[in-house]
Amino acid sequence: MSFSKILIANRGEIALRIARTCRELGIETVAVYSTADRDARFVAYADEAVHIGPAPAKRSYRYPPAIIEAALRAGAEAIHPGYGFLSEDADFARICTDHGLVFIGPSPEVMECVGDKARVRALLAAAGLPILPGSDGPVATPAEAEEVAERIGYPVIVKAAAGGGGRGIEPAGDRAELREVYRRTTALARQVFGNGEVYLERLVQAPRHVEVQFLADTHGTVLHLGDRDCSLQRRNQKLVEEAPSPLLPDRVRERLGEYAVVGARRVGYTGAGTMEFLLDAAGEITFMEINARIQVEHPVTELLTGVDLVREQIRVAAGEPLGITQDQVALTGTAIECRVNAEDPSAGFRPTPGRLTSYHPPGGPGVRVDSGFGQGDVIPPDYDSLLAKVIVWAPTREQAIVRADRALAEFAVEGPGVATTIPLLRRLLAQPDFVAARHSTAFVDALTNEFNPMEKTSERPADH
Amino acid sequence: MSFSKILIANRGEIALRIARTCRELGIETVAVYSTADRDARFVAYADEAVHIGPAPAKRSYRYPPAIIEAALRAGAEAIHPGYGFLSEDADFARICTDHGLVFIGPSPEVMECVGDKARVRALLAAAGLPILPGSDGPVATPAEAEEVAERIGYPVIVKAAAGGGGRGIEPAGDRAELREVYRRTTALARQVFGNGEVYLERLVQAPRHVEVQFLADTHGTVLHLGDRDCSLQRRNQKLVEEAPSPLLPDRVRERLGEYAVVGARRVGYTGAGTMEFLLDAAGEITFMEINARIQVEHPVTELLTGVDLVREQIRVAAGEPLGITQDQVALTGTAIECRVNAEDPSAGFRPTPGRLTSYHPPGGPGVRVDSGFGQGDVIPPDYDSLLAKVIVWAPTREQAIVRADRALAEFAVEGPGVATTIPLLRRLLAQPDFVAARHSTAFVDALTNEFNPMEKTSERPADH
Amino acid sequence: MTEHTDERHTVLRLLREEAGNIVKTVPGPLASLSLRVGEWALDISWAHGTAPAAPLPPVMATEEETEADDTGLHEITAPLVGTFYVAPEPGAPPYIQVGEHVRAGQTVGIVEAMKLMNPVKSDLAGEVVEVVTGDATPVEYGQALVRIRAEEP
Amino acid sequence: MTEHTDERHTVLRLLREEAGNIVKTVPGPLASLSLRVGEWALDISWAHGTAPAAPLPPVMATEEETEADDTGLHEITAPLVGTFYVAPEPGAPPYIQVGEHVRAGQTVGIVEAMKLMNPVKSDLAGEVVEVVTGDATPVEYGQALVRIRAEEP
Repeated sequence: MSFSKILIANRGEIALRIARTCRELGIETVAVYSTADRDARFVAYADEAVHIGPAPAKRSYRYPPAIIEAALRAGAEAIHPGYGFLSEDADFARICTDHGLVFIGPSPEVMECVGDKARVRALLAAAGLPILPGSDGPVATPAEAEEVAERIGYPVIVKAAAGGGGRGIEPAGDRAELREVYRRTTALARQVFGNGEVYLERLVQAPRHVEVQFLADTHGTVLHLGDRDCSLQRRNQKLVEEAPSPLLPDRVRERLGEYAVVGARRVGYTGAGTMEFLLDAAGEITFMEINARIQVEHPVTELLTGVDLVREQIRVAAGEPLGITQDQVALTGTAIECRVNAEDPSAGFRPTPGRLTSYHPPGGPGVRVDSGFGQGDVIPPDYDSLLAKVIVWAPTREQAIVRADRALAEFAVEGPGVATTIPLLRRLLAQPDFVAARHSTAFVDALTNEFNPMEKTSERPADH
Repeated sequence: MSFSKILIANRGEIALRIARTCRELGIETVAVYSTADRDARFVAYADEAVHIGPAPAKRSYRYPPAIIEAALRAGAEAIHPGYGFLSEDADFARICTDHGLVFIGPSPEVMECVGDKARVRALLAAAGLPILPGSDGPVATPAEAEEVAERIGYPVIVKAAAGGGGRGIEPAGDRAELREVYRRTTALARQVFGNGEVYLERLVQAPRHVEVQFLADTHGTVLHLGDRDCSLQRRNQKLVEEAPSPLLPDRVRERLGEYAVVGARRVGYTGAGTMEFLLDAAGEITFMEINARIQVEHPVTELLTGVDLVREQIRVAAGEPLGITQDQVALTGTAIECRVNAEDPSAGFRPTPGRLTSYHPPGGPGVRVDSGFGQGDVIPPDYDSLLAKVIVWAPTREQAIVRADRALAEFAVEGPGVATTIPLLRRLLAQPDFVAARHSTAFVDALTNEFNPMEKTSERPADH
Repeated sequence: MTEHTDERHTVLRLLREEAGNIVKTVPGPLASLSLRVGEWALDISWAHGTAPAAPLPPVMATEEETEADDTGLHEITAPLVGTFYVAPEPGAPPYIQVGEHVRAGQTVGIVEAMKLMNPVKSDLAGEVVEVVTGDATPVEYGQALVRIRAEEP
Repeated sequence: MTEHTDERHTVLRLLREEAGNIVKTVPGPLASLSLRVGEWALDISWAHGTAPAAPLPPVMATEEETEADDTGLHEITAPLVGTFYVAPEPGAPPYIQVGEHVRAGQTVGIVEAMKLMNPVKSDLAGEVVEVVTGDATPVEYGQALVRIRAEEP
């Protein structure tokens, strides 16, 4: 069984990227759009499009009834949620099933399991994955939190069980601070995620963010597609991602792959997923969380492996076996993704929506561009500020870095009031610490003189 | 020794493509341009630019004094000729050397040798490469031509020894026709190539065009980078190229690679070159010629191998050893290049120069675009009509074909009076004979109702 | 680029039309006129310092006509994606009839989405001119359902 | 760069067309009209304070103005890339002097390229106004070398 029509419940570059694979698979696409995206390219690209609501996402892209109705009337058989919005909403996945629509992602049960960070942490610890010292599951009271903190030692980090994208996580240096942080995080978690549960872990100072891409089908095949390093972050928002993670010893790399497969099996995962790890200064790796969605940075894995991850997601959702085996997964060269956001780094990364009077993407050897925009398009102020992803491949990391810089230098984006992160990205690529791969997740914040890397920034959209 | 500044003696997409690699290598670039290309992107892209002459190529891009002067005053150490123009002009290469400039390509002697088709044919026959029955070297008189034709049997093909790009080659079915063809070809050869020598070969009906990319450095290393199939041609002008050549038995593929290495060594080749073969209906391969330049279709090899051919050309010219060894050359998946020309297939492929009011190149997984144009640019009427090369990669040929079609469908090019070959290319990709790889070099002409595939078309630029 | 040009066209047309309107509305013959919208400006001065109040050329007239279609008319649109029903249940009389008067807040139909019936209310008082969308028709967000002529206050 | 040129064309065309529209649209004979879009401006004033019925081609006018500074002046440019010399050899008197009269076909200098001396000849008769490029200076194709005021025929 395969699909003949898929509704894409997302917008911008990822909606377009999903539609591209659908077109190659001969599957019709249905776009859904808010009033703000009326003229967007992903809308024109789809075979059909349904206007589902006004600009605010909670009344359009995050509003299940509108999307389900659109899918039913268009006769779509499946819904691809992309990243963000409803992509990790188990209830939405259930609603899809209730209406005879295939949700392209893991089962609602698995989504709930991996969505509860405290629970999946305990589960995978039991499965033999290394985790940081911390609470066994959620901590119910400030007193319990302090108790745990005394046991594992300060500084600790308080995390919302239902949190994500770097939101609802905050460090605490001592008992007094912990009481305050516990209160704040619990409140935020209740407010933002509708679930106040938090858990504690020992804080790792300036870790590296390493993640493993994995695929699992409904026939028992689970395989990993290598690791990615996403340590170049600003306030937990990824700016640059690369694969493979530089300076990672082969034995560690292999171990990470095994952990991903073991973990995916343990939770009964199907589809494409990512397992996040922290790598501390001593080279110790610990499991962080599982992301049950296609990620913004998935193209670096695609360039390294030649595997179309969205294609495999769709195959798996259609009940087909994966198109590849583990020994067919070859990792060659280095791939780097640079996120070009319509933001002004010189003004606190304020989003700069507006019309693109000039847009000329880079090209030539080893360059891939994923974008939802073109010349004359308007970047609406209502959503995240991702303008384009410039992804490059080269035989070596050194060449990949110069190629990324070459591509960014070629990228011509202009518009009244529109600023981009291109200059910042080029500056980052030129940093000796990055070139030598000595950078940690604290690097960018230190560079941009923001000394609180763990600080949550409620004005920023959650990362994907 | 490496270069710090290179002059690029070409225009359009190849000038830009060469400049991209130079930028990645940290080498400064000098562009030269005619009045017609004053506002071209390759000019703006270079670190320096020199206005060398008026629109006509013979007074600008084909005019050695202007280019040498530009190189000397800019302090360039080397000249990259790209393809076409002066790229296969041994005299120009000599002039470069005389002025202390490194010509990025083989030595003048080698260029002269491979430029004389009759001579290199005899040379490589002696080296054990299979060639078609024909004359031993040039035929001096109509009588000698008829003598040879009687021996090898009709139909025969008459070729200008100094010919290239499908020009100065014409078939003859019988004695009477041969006399006429001999006269015509000799005259054309004298007029166009300044050398009236012609030679004879047996005509192969509807062959496939297969070529092998090879690299040779000045330290004795010679290696091949697999084959390309360029059988989709219109009147000897390539439209679509792919790698590897489909349906080629492995043993034949290996043999082709060996021939390329043997041949390159035999003529003392250095740099990047291509060896062309004909594959007849019976699967027999015969050597045709050596092209001593980077070719338009080189990106398909780059996508298949991950090797930057321009980078290697520059390394070799700088006296460095090749950056790779034969066993490091891995050929994965399938790559297809589609040449998007500003031509109107419905009007006899008349070039359609003009301003591009809209230009939005394709993107996403597995798509590379090499172009010298963008929105607002003007395609001048003075040169070949190549607008952009859309090159795709996919794990299988089947996927590569749908991806190429997907990419072409995304490619938005508009301008008053501007037509492109995009619709034709999509039609070709959909042909069952192409999908099944049953097509020969006669396929397109048959399709476009042109029943004389060998007919020379003097209004068309020579192919590269 | 094209959108950009369009934008310029619109602003320029605005200036032009406005100039025309001013000549029409401002009493007395004009000697000169100066219009400025941010970086956009139009300055005109008349020969013999006289601008006769003349009828506006067809170009603008047509534009006014096209807008004239729904002068005084108000559209009630679909609040969400779903199926539009004119009556509470099959066979029941429709919520409203053409020509009928509706109060602000009065239900004029329902849009059903995922088995949920969402009443569509008129946001002003007036007379029903047209029920644009038929019964049991799938509608998108913002799609016109009912046209109402607003009451003169 | 190219968009820039394109941009210029677009805006100028826009202004020209708009001027035409205004003349047709705004009632009464115009004495002058001034249109401004950011840094782009178009100013027209009519003789006898009367705008003709048909739209003017102001862009042409503007372009002529920009070229006006070298009205009557003719430029002799470099026929190829090379080095410009004002005299046949070092120390020798220059081919021409400012103020001097030259015949059509008279040599005014040489451009040396690859050791070849290419004489640069004046293509018309006139008076030498300026030798723009200094002796032994590298020149590009089309670069101005000498300015001549053409003789009145």
